[in-house]
This record gives sequence, structure tokens and C-alpha cells, in this order.
Amino acid sequence: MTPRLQREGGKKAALRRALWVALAIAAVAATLAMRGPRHEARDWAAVYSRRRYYDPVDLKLSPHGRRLYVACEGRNEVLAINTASRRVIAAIPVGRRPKALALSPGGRRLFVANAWSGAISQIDTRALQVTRTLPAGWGVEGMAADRTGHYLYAANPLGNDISVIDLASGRETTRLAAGHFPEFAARLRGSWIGISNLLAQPAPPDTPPSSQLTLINAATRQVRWQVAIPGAVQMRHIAQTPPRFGGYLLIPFLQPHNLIPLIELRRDWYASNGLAIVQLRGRRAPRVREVLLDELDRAFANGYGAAVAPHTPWALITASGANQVAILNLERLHRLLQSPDADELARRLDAAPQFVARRLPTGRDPTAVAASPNGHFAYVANRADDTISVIDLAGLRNAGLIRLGAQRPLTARRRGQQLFFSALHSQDHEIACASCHPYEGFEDGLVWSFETPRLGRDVVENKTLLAIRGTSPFKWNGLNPNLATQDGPRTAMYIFRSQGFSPVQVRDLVAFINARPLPPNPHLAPGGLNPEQARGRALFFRTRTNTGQIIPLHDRCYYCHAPLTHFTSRVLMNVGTATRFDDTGAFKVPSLEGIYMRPPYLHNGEAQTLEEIWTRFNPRDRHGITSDMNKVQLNELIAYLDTL
Amino acid sequence: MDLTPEFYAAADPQVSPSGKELLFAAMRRRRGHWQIWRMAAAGGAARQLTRCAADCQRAAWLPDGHIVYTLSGGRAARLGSQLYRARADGAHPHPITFGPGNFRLEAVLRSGRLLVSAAAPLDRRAAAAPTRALYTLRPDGSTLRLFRWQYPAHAAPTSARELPDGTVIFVAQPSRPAAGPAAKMGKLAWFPPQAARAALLPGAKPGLDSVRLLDGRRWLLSGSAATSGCAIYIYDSAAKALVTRVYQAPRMACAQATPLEAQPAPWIYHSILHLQMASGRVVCLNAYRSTLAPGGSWRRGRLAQVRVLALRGGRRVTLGAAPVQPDGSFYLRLPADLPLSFELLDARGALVQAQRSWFWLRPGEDAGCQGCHENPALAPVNRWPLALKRQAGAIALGLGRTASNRAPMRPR
Amino acid sequence: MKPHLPSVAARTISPRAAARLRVGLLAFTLLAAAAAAQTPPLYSRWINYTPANGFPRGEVYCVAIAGPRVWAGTEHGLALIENGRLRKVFTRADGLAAYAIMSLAVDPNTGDLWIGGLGGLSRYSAGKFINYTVLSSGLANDLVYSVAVRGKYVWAATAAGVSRLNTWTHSWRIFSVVGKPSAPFEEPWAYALAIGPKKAYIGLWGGGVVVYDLRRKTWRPYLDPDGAPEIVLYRNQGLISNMVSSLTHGAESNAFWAGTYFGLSGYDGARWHNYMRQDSGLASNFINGVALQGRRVWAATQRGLSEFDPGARVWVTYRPANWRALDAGKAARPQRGEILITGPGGHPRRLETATSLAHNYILNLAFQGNDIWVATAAGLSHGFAAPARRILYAHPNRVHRHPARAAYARQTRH
Amino acid sequence: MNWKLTLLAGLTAALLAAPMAAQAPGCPSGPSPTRAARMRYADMPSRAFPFGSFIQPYALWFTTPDSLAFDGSGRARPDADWRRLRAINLGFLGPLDPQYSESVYGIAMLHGAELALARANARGGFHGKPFALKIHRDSPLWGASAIELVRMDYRQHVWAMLGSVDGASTHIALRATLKLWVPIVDTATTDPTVTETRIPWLLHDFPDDRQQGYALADYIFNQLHLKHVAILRANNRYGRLGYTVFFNTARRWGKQPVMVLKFEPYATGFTRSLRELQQLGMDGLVLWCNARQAGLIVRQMRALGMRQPVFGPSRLTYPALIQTAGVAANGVVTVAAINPDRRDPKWLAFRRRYRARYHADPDAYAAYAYDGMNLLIAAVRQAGLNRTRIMDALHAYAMRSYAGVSGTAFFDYTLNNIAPVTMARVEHGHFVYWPERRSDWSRRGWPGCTAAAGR
Repeated sequence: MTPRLQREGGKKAALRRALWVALAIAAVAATLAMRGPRHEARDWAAVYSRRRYYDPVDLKLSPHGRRLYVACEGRNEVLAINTASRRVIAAIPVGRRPKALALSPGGRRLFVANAWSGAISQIDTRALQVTRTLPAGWGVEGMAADRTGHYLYAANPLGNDISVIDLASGRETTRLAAGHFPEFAARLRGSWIGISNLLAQPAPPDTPPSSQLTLINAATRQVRWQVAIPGAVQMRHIAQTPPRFGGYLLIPFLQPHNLIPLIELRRDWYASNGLAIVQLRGRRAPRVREVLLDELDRAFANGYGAAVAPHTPWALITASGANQVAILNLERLHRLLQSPDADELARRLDAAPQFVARRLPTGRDPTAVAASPNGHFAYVANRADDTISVIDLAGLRNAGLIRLGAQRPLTARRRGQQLFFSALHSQDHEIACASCHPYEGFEDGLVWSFETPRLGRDVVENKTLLAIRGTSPFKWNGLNPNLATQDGPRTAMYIFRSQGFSPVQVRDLVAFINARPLPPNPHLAPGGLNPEQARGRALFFRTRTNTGQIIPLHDRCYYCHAPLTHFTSRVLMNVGTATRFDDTGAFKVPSLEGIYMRPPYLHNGEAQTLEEIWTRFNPRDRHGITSDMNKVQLNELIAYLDTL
Repeated sequence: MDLTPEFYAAADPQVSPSGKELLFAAMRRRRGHWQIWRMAAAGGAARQLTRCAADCQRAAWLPDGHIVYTLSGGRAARLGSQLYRARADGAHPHPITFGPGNFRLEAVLRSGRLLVSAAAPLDRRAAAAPTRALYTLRPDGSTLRLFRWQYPAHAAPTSARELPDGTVIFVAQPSRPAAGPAAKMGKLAWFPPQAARAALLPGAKPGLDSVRLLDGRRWLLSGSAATSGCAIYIYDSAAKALVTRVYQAPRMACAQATPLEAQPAPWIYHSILHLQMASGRVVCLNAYRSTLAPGGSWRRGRLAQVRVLALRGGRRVTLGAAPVQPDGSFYLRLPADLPLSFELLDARGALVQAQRSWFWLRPGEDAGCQGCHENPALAPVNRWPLALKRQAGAIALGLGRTASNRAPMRPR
Repeated sequence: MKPHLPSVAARTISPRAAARLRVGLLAFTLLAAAAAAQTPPLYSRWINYTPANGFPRGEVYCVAIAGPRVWAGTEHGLALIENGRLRKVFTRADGLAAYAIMSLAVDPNTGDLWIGGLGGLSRYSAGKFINYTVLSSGLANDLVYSVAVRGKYVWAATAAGVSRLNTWTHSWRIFSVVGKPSAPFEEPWAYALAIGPKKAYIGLWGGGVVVYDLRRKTWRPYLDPDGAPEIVLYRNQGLISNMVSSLTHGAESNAFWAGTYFGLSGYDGARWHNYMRQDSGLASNFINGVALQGRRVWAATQRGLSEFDPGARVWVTYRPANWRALDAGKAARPQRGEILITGPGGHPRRLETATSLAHNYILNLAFQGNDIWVATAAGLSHGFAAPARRILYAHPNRVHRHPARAAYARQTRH
Repeated sequence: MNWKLTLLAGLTAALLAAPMAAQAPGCPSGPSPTRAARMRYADMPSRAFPFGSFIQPYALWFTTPDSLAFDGSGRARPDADWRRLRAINLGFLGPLDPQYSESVYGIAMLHGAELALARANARGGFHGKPFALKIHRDSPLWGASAIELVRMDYRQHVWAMLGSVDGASTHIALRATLKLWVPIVDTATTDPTVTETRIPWLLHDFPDDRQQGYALADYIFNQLHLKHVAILRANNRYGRLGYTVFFNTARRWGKQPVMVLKFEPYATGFTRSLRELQQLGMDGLVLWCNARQAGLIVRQMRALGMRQPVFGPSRLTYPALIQTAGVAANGVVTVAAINPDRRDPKWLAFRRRYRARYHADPDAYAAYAYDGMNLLIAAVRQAGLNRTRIMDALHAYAMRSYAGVSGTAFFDYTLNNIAPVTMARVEHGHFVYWPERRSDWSRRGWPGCTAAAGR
């Protein structure tokens, strides 16, 4: 904004305005110093004592390429690194869990999405200080500022929407509908903003998943296309190739093969990893193609970051599970996509060598990748190593490592984190824990057909790993007494189909999983329950029906979903939800904590919303007595459940 | 130093993961059988592990304390040579391959799977089969799969090795007799990592048939070069050329050089078979998919049934037929440890496609295939197979009424 | 495809008449210039979208304008018209929740279209539908008769009360007779909605109009004061009937118009203004929809589209000239159109137009700039405020002497 | 002109299709057609006219045909080709799930409708194609049944619908049909407001709470001359709407009820309310609830020593009243929707067939459903497969009587049956029925009838 003002007025006027702006910034800073930070400082202290690792998760290079900004979600900081000296020159404290970065077009303002604060920090890149805090939606992550720098678009994974923030007023003007769990955003050529989704669109459990790319026309600030990416989940960073290489959007994704029984782990029987390739075509609907980055006997597990190196034919894709960065030859890719059988590429395991120029090892859990504006270097953030890999794009080789200064020796939890994201422990390196538990231990929202005594039966919905401490036994059938049993030989034999983790590794992994917290619940206002939620709470704990009859103890909500033990009684209960595909009727009572963020519901993912649990799948009142409730009460009950 | 002075012949030395022991095949007398022996790498007395009535060769260490080896000839010869697995002291030998095809152990891959060579296709005429190919197998004998699939024409791979980067090197032995001694010699070929197509290794001489890794870049090649007898070379994999000849023994027939050092242990593979069971299950996702069909797929609705053949006592018997669901899926329970083969039939019972080879299921094995003779480079289609959705369970064929169709409870 | 439009003027006017027309036009232009400020346009040319040119069959329940796009909710899907061409008809097969589309609302912020119908509520955003039904969301009922958007809230009038969705927090609120605190509804069947900046106007089918003050969170019901559906006690007694089918709110904070099946009822914040067929130029008492255009109120009735200018006290009704035959099933399509202009003195003047609305049974209407879009029982009609010379009298020889605007202006001078 | 023709056609059709009507012995009760043309809406007692003592209303509805005329494009729609149909689908909406108390009415209604359909199909159906009943349940859970009429239309392409019992369900179906144009015949609800909505897609053939309220008021105030009546009603839609006509009539007659108390539909103890009413000095009690609760109230009332007479609407005329109340039920006077003791051969034949098929006695819901389905079938046969024309055929019954197994109905312009109602008194553990005795009713002038005739 300031540069534009300077252009408009004379020098004096500009000075005057600059003075005013400086005063305003000072005032804001003072206000922040007096009020905001004090509250947040307490949080930081708590977080610092718990999490000492940096966990670099997003990178942005300044327009001239001399400075690299790193969002470190583990320490609630943004680091500024001098790319010449490869040294950290500033650590700027921001809000909780900074997940994503966006630069204003000129590079003067850096926006930091603080997922757990539900707010965006705006950093003045000259002063390297937070100048203001912008409102945002639930669990805000990926952001992109439009070309003019007037509006900022922010993806809210927990709200399934996109905030449009007017940067002049600092107010959120609109929330646009996005698909399920939008997590990453990018400014594209023209006036497009792209938003990719982590999870598949809600759908009946026996249908293959389909994810969504939301394309916003920044000129109208409205969604123009909601592009279905068939078969895909976990779409992440978006990179756009130059027009001469087709101008495609490249989005790493995972194609889960959850509907076929998981009796193998070879040649992508569980999942494929690759790229969605989206071609914008003006007024016509964008065209979607898919290519795999997996190879015949070696998977490119959990693609994450994507970047196109200017002035080169290279695009870089990181695989957080394979600890690799693949360097794509865009010219060859472009040519391959022109071939008549390009549609088959979505499943071809032998295509990647045709366009992957080089695969380079990275640190553990590589996430974001950024290429310098001159195309000389690329940088990969290795989240579980607290390092930045530097890649020489001229020689396509590793050219150094920037260490952010991790604590040594590693804690058990840290070692567990490294194992959690690594696919190197499974046969053909196909999957990591994180493949099915994205969002650092969440769930993918899919049902999976595991190898069971009867194949194709007992198909169950994936379960979250967030906040599961104290809720054992695990699995819908309750057969796993603890995490160590699950993560040991069982994972080795039936999931990884390999040697699996050693007992020491299992201990580390369990330490990591047990420490997975839930994000702060956006339904819960600071003042406690609102009246509707409070009425819902009364319904949850009610002992009589609307007609005054006493509800038997075992038919009350709180009997099975016991509040003192994370809203689960930790036993198996038959609530009449078994179908003809189940060999058992009793399932472990799931915890209700964070229930709002993890549809679908019930053991087989039949209920796509909380409402459906009672409206469709509780016809005989076996899942609690609910049929006497009216719709208003049901809404209130759900309003309360949303706060757990 | 001759480690085995007391033997008439010795071959296939395998250094244990610790680097302190050797496993090798040897015959004491000229007309005896090859057996598997074990000895300290430093030398000393060898311990006989096998008492084969035929030849036992090509042994390998398994990371779980077992060994695996190839038995050829003898009574088992009807189906050609087979792989056996036994404890490290040679006790409890049992077969892990069952079909025709002359299986021969090549190596244990780092993933824990076995790399074996056998006739391609794996059929009855194995002995006369002109070509061979590499397959992989879990060390419990389950999940037989073709390893990559494009080989130099008429070449039988032998002496395959896996290098740490995933490169597989083998000797392409000409499978047809050709004129001249040099033409009979195998040529080194390789599968670059992730390549479906094998190529001859540039710069290598014919007759070299053993490859060992020295370091990341240099390989140890050895064999019997036609002119100079036995020789050992160092090969620069980056320059793709032989750089040094380190050893030459003109009088000896061949050499298999192995560095005596600790080997990277392959992964332990945890078997999930249930050896007490008499059957295994196979689910086919889409029998319509076939590279033999025009356009890669049979016309929708054409397939009605799958017929299962078995090889019992050297004879083909029909076990029965089961419906193919409209989406091409079928789900069967079939006798374990028996050579099996599928035939796809149309609604009138006419043959649409016959499997050209034999496979088997191990007891309690759950095998899955994407299609019948499908393109192995395609990832599966994510769809709930109707055979699993509509059928209550696997359709049992060739199992007596007494055979238990219920699998034991299995955690997951 | 674009319906063929015969040029009526060119076909029926003789050269002599044309010469006189020029004189008449000159006079008209002067007259029109004087009256233009007050004289609203007359819609004399119609293009109809009917099954004959690919439009969905059955009734058209609603129409909404989003810039160049015209959306029409029909008995058999949601039709999208762009630049005069039918682009697509969306049905349940495309992901819509509803079988029949009752109501449409365009969110000016997001550009999304909200679709209420018999089957649930849908949000159309960039080619995709997000559905809300009674079983899968907090929506009160699957029969959605009206939908409205204001800020971050989406309101839906359903057969079991009014549902309100906060699109930012995804929380639902139901205003109905059940639950606590309940809304003061005589009947739960909400049929009409109009959401103003400060107040929400809710038309209940049998429960009158209930106004919700958005800031104070207070209710004010407006009911038929005689309480008996079989009578209207006084002409301007208050709300004319509790059977409210449609609502629109005025610029003043309290003003609204309610369409009922027993006449048109307007409230200006202080007084009521009721109109029935018997005492006004209203085409029929059976009103399916109402709309405001400036101060003029439009009523979509079962016997034509009526427009009322309260200032001039002039009624204009549009309908097919052969509407009786259409109703009786004796005619398949409208022949010519008729315009009835009724001034304060009564005795409507009748004009005939070459083209006509698709049917006399009118369900709804919307404005696109100077144009009007009308949802009828037999198609969607696009009306143009064409020059007056396009309008013909029933007697062709008098065509040029009585331009319709002049007729309108004369009526207003009474 | 037009409507007269339609009327004539409809009447002819009704006579042809339902020969029973033509052969009806005696004369129907109720107002004569000539008089009815000038009648008050719903034939309300004159002094019960709202504001009737003060002012002539500005406008009157429902008493002339043109105030209800309905336009639309439906008649122009091409008829469906019956040759291409497997069956002529008719919808049924009713409470059938046993857990809902109204299912007793719904099941009886279904049986009556099925019986009519079976007879129609035995007689050749529609051009040889059978009529098929598409049964939908209006279970109230979550309001999900609201969509049933829509599903009937779009999924089963029904030509008309019969149902339902519950006023709310019927209203919701009406809401939908106003948009979808599916004729509805309702033979069970007593909700007086369903015919007052100006939705021309409904024919209602059951004595509604208007007729029941007028009859009770007439009996209580004009014949028994009680003065201080109290009302006890269930707090549901049935109780809330049902008592109002009686209440307003009493009020307009200067007999304002002393108290209206409500109770929850699941309540079982009423002693407190009864004591309260006793203290007010009531001399009669009117109940508006279901038979079982009424039985409990009567029993508890007698146990308290209260001897006041008890009255109630037709839902009380059910065995559950006597089963619950025992001897305490004796003397309770209720409205009866039919008189099952009639010796009318049509009724007897119907009862015989019904007993043979369902092994139970038909009740009012079965009888009216049978009549309603016959009306509907006749309308379909006459009009063909065009819903608007089917509705037109039903409109031909306006201001005409129809003699069915339930008695002789008379439909006003809203197509509501306003024939006078029968009443019953519990005597010795049985309902004893007697003809209606509304004292303000005119019995003159029926065509072809020389004298007033009762049933």
C-alpha cells in the first residue's frame, strides 16, 4: 500500500503519509506490545518448554532471492535466512503453529498463517517485525495474496472454507466454499488463486475418493472452478509451470486404494503417489490429468512440496515419506502429456523415469520446496531434521545443508516423529504412518478394506491418532490393547509387510503418537458454552426423554461416551450400526474429542455428518434414545458435541 | 587360499550377514550330489547342512535364521528344480515353490524377498522352455511375481544380484545353442533401478557371470572369459567400463569372487501364513484387464466364469468353475501348495483366455491379482470388487467338504 | 436456440401508417421525455423459454439473476441461461438436492447460488453442489420453499420452520414452534422470506407474517386480525389473510408486501394497503409471488402478472390474450399478449402485444437491468421494455395513434 | 358456464362410477343444494358467524365457486399413455408404524383403501391396467416424511394421493402439492384448517372438527342447556386446533367455557387438573384428545366423585375409551364419524367384505378411506391420466352429495364434507349411536325428497 501512495503524491506528501503510516504502525505495535503479546507470550512459554524443535514447514524466498523465510511450526517462529551466507538473520515470534507463508507481490509484507491461533501475522520484511494480526478462519494454513496486494486468500482446513481478507481494512469480507480440508494455496498466473485440499470430498464410503482444487478468480473474488481430482487425497503445494511448458498446475497427491482388500504392498496396491496436473483453459473447465511419481518397486511416498525453478526446465517435488526430492524435466513432461495415451498416466508405474531427471535425497520429512528467482538454487525444508537442503539446480545435486540448530541428542518423541513420517520402513517404501494419518496424525476420512478373516468385510473407517492417549484399546474391534502392539509386529506383518519397527523404534513412535494434540476447538468461544451449546450439553447428560420417561442408564449418551475418560467408556458396544459387511456388531466406543473435524462417522464411515448418526443410522434407538428429540434439540446436541 | 581342499567341487559362496561364516554348495566326490555346507569364513571344518537325494545348490542366508536353497533332480525333478527352506542347521527342510518351471534361487533382495529365476512362462514344458525370467517370492513361498518383465531376447537370466541402489544385475545366458564357444557364454545384463526393460551391461566381457559390489561405484566382476580362463575384474559403474583385472587363473573353469565382509542384512519378512490350513484365497480385481485382449481389456460382459485347473500327479485336473462378477472380479478359495491355473470362459462356456503358467497358493495365503495377464506397470484401480461385495465369502473349488473354509481369527 | 421473433411492426403497418407513425413517434418522444421520469416501462416484447426450445417441462417456480446469468428453478431441474441461451439444466443427477426448485438466492459476496426446493437446500459454487437436508444437516425440513442470503447467513423457509445457517461457523439455528426459545409461529410452515438489513420477514403459510428484529432478537407477528380464514372483515383490516405465499420487504425498515391466496397486502410501517381482484386492477387474488421494483410492487398471480404503482395508483397486468383457453387446456401456447392498464378510475384499458408471456399462471419474477424475467407455469419469459410502437391495440387500425406509454400516462393523470 | 359443465360432467361421472350414489334409498341429510348456494361457510350455525352480530364482512370466501377457481397449465399437459404403464399408481400416506398412536387410524385407512382398490381392479382397473397403491409412511421422526409426496410424484409418478391422518402431515403434503399439482383425497384428518387454505388440490371426506365442534356445541348448549363447560385438551396439534371451533362457537353463543386446560400427550395423571376444574363449578367437560387419555380422565374424574357429563370428538369413539375407563365411561357422549349400527345395505356389504379380508370390524377410518378411494378411482376413470383433470373431476362433487359406505357426504365448495355428524353415547360399556340432531340445521328442500329424512 505504501509504495502506491508514494507514487500518487509528491515527495512531501509521500513523506507525510509515510510518517502517518509509521505512526500507525508504531501505534499498532505498541498496542500489540501492551496487550496482545502478553497473552500470547504465555502460550509461547508453554510451547517452548514442550517443543524445542523448529519443524520448518514452509519456505518463501524474497523476490530478489537473497532472503529465505522459514515458518517453524515447532517454535512458533519465522526465521529469515540470508541465502548468501546461509545463516539465520532473524527469528520473529509469531502466533501458534505457523504453518504457511505468503508474500505480498512486492515482497514488503510477509503473512504467516498461525493455524492454532486462527490468525495471520503480518510481518514487515524490512523491519522483520510483526506489524499487525489479521483475522482468519478455522485452523488457517495456506495463503496467497492477489496480484494487486489488496486481498489475501487463506485456506481454513477446519472450516472447509477460504477467508478473503481485505488488506486495506484488515477485515475478513467473505468466506468462500472450498472442498474438504483445504490446506494449501498459491497465487497463479493471471488473476487466479488456487487452493488444494488435503482430504477427499464427503461421499458414500464405497465410492472412490475425489479431492478438490478450488480456483478463485481474484478479479471477482469468487470461486470460479471447483475442480475434481478423481481418486486423489492429500493434495498439497501447488506449483505452476511456465507457459512454454504448458502452464500446468502441479499438485502432489496420494491415490489411496482403500476399497480393494489390502493383501499386498507392492506396485501401489495400497496407494499411488503422484501429481495432479491441472491445465487452466480460460472459459472452459480446467483439464485434469494425473501422473505417478512412484516407480515399479519404489514408491515416492507422500508428495508434499512443489516448486518450479524459473529460467530452467525443472520442477521440484518433495516426498515427505521417501525423504527425496524429485526433479522433473518439464519439457519432457509437457511432451508426455501431449501423447495420445496420456490419460493412462494416472496409473502407469513406468512413466516417471521419462520425466524425472533426478531424484536427490533430502533430510527427513521434506516438506516445502522453494526455488530461487534466478533458478540457481532450490531449498527444501526438512521438517523432522530441522534443516534446509540446498540444491544446486545447475548440477542437479545437493549443494549444502542449512542447519537451523536442532537440539541434540534427539528426544524419543522426535525420533518417533521421524519414523512417523518415513515410508522407508515399509515394503517398497510405499507407505508411512503419515500416509493414512495426514495432518500430523489425523485421519484421511476413508474406509479401508484390510486383510481380515473374510476379505472385503469389516471395512472400517480410519481413526485419528490425535488425542488418543488414554483411550485404549484401539481399533474399531478393540483388539489392540495398546499402541506398542499395534505399531510393532502387527504393523510389520499386516500393513508394512516388512521388517517393521524395532522395539526401540516402537517406543519412540508411541511417544510421538501419544503426544499428538488436537488443534484448539474453534467451536468453543472463550466464554464457555453458548446457550445453544449449553442446551445441547443438557441433552447429552439427560436422563429423561421428552415424554418424561426415564432413559435406561446404558441408553444415555454419557454412559458410553464417558466425559471423564475422553468421552469413551473404552469398551465395545453394539449400537445397531453393523451392516451385512460386518462380522461383528460391537465396536469400540470412539472418543468424541475433536469429533467436529473428523467426518465420516460410525465404524464404516456411513454417516457423513453427525446428524446422520441419528437421523439415518439409529432407527431403533440403539445408539442412545434419540428418536423423541425434535430437530432443534438434535441441532443443539450437535452444537455441544462440536465443542468437545 | 583354498578354503575347501577336501571337496571335489564347490560353488555359490554366500557370506553371512556378520561376514564371519560362509554358506556354499559343494560335492565331495565326482559322482556325488551337491549339498549345502556351512563353514567359518576364516576357514576350517565345513558342516553339511543338507542330505539331498538330488543336487542342492544355490543357498542363501535368510535374516530370520533360516537358509533357502535350490533342489534339482531326484524325485522332485518331475516339476523341475524347486526351492527349499530350512533352519540354519539344515533341519526342517520344506519346499516353498510348487509349480513347474525349474526354480532356482538367485539372491535374497534387501526387502527380504527372494529373487529366483524360472522358466517363462511357468508351465509344464518348463524343462524345454526356451526362455527364463526372474521372479520374486516371499521367503515363505507366497506371492510369486514376475520381477520386471522385459529381457533380452532368448536369454535366460542367471546369477542375479541386487545392488544397494536397486540395480539388478544378471547374466543373460543364451538359451539357444549357438555356434562357437564365445557365443555360448552369458553376457552381463542389468535392470537399472525401476526399469522394466533389461539391457546388456556396457563394457562387460562375455563370460563374466558373477557380480559383487565393492563400493558405491566399483563392482567386482568375475567369470570365465573365453580366452583367458577364469578372471576377476573391477568394473566402474559410472564409466561403464572394466578398469582393472585383479586376478587371472587360466587353468580354472570359473570363479565366483565374493568379498569377505559383513553383508547388509535383508529385512526380516514376517510370514503370515497359516501352515495348518489346506487352502489359500485369491481375489482377482478385474479379469477383463489383459494385455492379450484387444485394447487391453475384454469386451464388457464377455466373461462369465473362471475355471481352475490343477496339476495333480503330473496331470491336469479341473477343480471347478466359479462366476466372474460383472466388474470382472472373482474371489476363490483353492487348495494350497498345488500348481494352479485359470481359464476364463464366456457365458456359453467357451474359452476366452487361458493362463499360460502355473501358480500356487500357500496355506492361508491371500493372493491378489489385478487382472489376468494384466500390464504389470499399471497401478490397481480403486474399486470395491463385486466379488467381495456380493459374495458372502470365497467360493471354494477343489476342496473336499471336510476342508475348513474358515480362516483363523487374524488381528489386523 | 433463440426463439424466432416476428417483427410485428414491419409486418402489419402500411406505408401510410408508417408515415403517421413517424409523426406519432415524434409526439410520443416529446411526451415520453416529459413523462419518462414518472412513467415506468411497459413490457411489450417477450421471449419465452419453453419445452419447445429445450427448456425443462412443467412449472417454473423461480428465477434469479446473477450478472449475465439467469437461473430458473423448475419442476424438472435448475436451468441456466446465459446471453439468451440455455446453457445447462441441472437435476438431481448432477448433484442437486431437490426434485423441484422452489427458490433461488444469489450470495453477492461469494457469487454462490443457494437453491431451495422440494428435497432440500443446495449451494452451487463454481460448478458443484453442496447439499443440506433434514437428515444430513441442521436444516429443519426438506421442503424448502424460500431461501435468502444476507451477510454470512443463509435463511431457508421450510415446512417445519425457518432454518438459518451461519456459513462461517457452519452452525444452524431453527426458528419454529418447537425448541426453546420457540418462535411465535401460529403454524410452522414457512413459505416466504425477505431478509432486510435489520429485520427478517417470514411469511408463514397460515401464520401470517412474522418479523424478527435481527439486532434486538425480538419477534413481531402480523396476523389476519379477524382470525377467520373465511372472511375479510375490513378492507384494510391488517394482513388480508394468514395464508402468506410470498413476501418482499421495502426500503423503509418496517415496510413489506405480502402475497396471499386471498389478495395482496402491503404494510408501510404504519398502515395497511390491501388489494383484491374485486377492488383493484389485481389480476387474481391467488398470488404466488411478489417483488418490489422501486416503489412499484409486482404480484405474480394465477391470472397474470400485475404491477401496481402506489404513487400513481395504476395497475398494469400482463398475460396471454387467450389465457382462458390456456387454462382450460384448449390452447397449447399463448397467441398474443394482453396488457390491462387500470387507473384509479377503474375500467381497464386493454392493449394487445404480438408476443406474450408463456402462461397466465405466474409464479415469480426478477429484474435484470431494464428487463424482466417471469417464471410461469409453462415456461420462463424474458420481457423487454420495448419501444411503444411494438405494442398494438386490439384494433390494428389504431395502432399508431395510441402508443402504450401514452395510454399509461393518460391513466396516471386521472 | 364452464364450471357448470364440469359440475354436470362430474355428477354424471359420479353417478356412473359409483352406482351406490344413484341407488341410495331415502334422502341425504344436510342442506339442500339450492339453499346451500346461499349458505354460510361450512354450514356454520348462524350465531356462530364471526363478528356476525356486529358487521357484514368486506369479503366472504368459500361460498361461491369462483372464489376458489384455479388456473394453471395442467389441463394442457398431454395425458399419459396408459398403454405404456404397468399400473396406475396412487399414493398412500399414513401412519403405519405401530409405535405411533395414530397408526390404528392409519392401518384402518390403508385397509379401506386397499379394499376399494381391489374391487376396482377386479372390475378391470383402468383400461385393464391395475391400480397400484404406493404406500408411504408419515412417521414424524425428524420431519423426514415431509418429502414423501414429492417422492410419490417423482419416483412413482402417482396420479393422486390418499392421506393422511395427522393434520400436520396432511398440511405438509398440501404445501407440496400446491407446487406439484397432485390431487389429494383426505379421509381421516379432522384438522379443520386443511380445507381453508385455498389449495384446490384436496378433497376432504371426514367430519372435521368444525362439524364436530358445531354438533357438540349444539348438543351441549342448545339441547342439554349446560352453561359452564370446561375444556381439557391434549397439548398437540390435534388438541390445539380441534377444540377451537367448539370454543369459539360457545363463546359466540354467550357460553364462554369456564376454563381450557391442556395436558401433555403422554400424561397419565389428571387429578390436579380435574380438581381445579371442579372448583370452578363446571357443569360439563369437553375433552379433545385420544380415546386412551380420555378414558383415564373419565376414570380419574369419577374416582374423584365428579359426576359432570363428559363430551368429546370422534377420536373418543373408540374401544380404547371404554377399555381404559371401564364403567366410568358410561354416559360419555361423543361425536361419531360413522354410525356402524346402520342397516344400510352398502355399509353391511362393505362390513362383510372387510371382515372377510381383515378379520376385524371396519371403523370410520376404513369406511371413509373406502369411499375416498372410490371417489378417486371414479375421478381417474373419468378424467384419464391428467392430474388437473382428475382434480377437476373431483371438483364436480362441489355442492353435491355422495352416498358411500360411511354415509352420505355432502361437499361444499372447498370440497369438504360438511354433512352432519352422528353422535354416540356410552351405555353399558358400548357405544350407542343416534342420528345427528343439530337443532339449527335446515332439512328442507332436497331434490326428490318430500320430507326430511334422517339416516
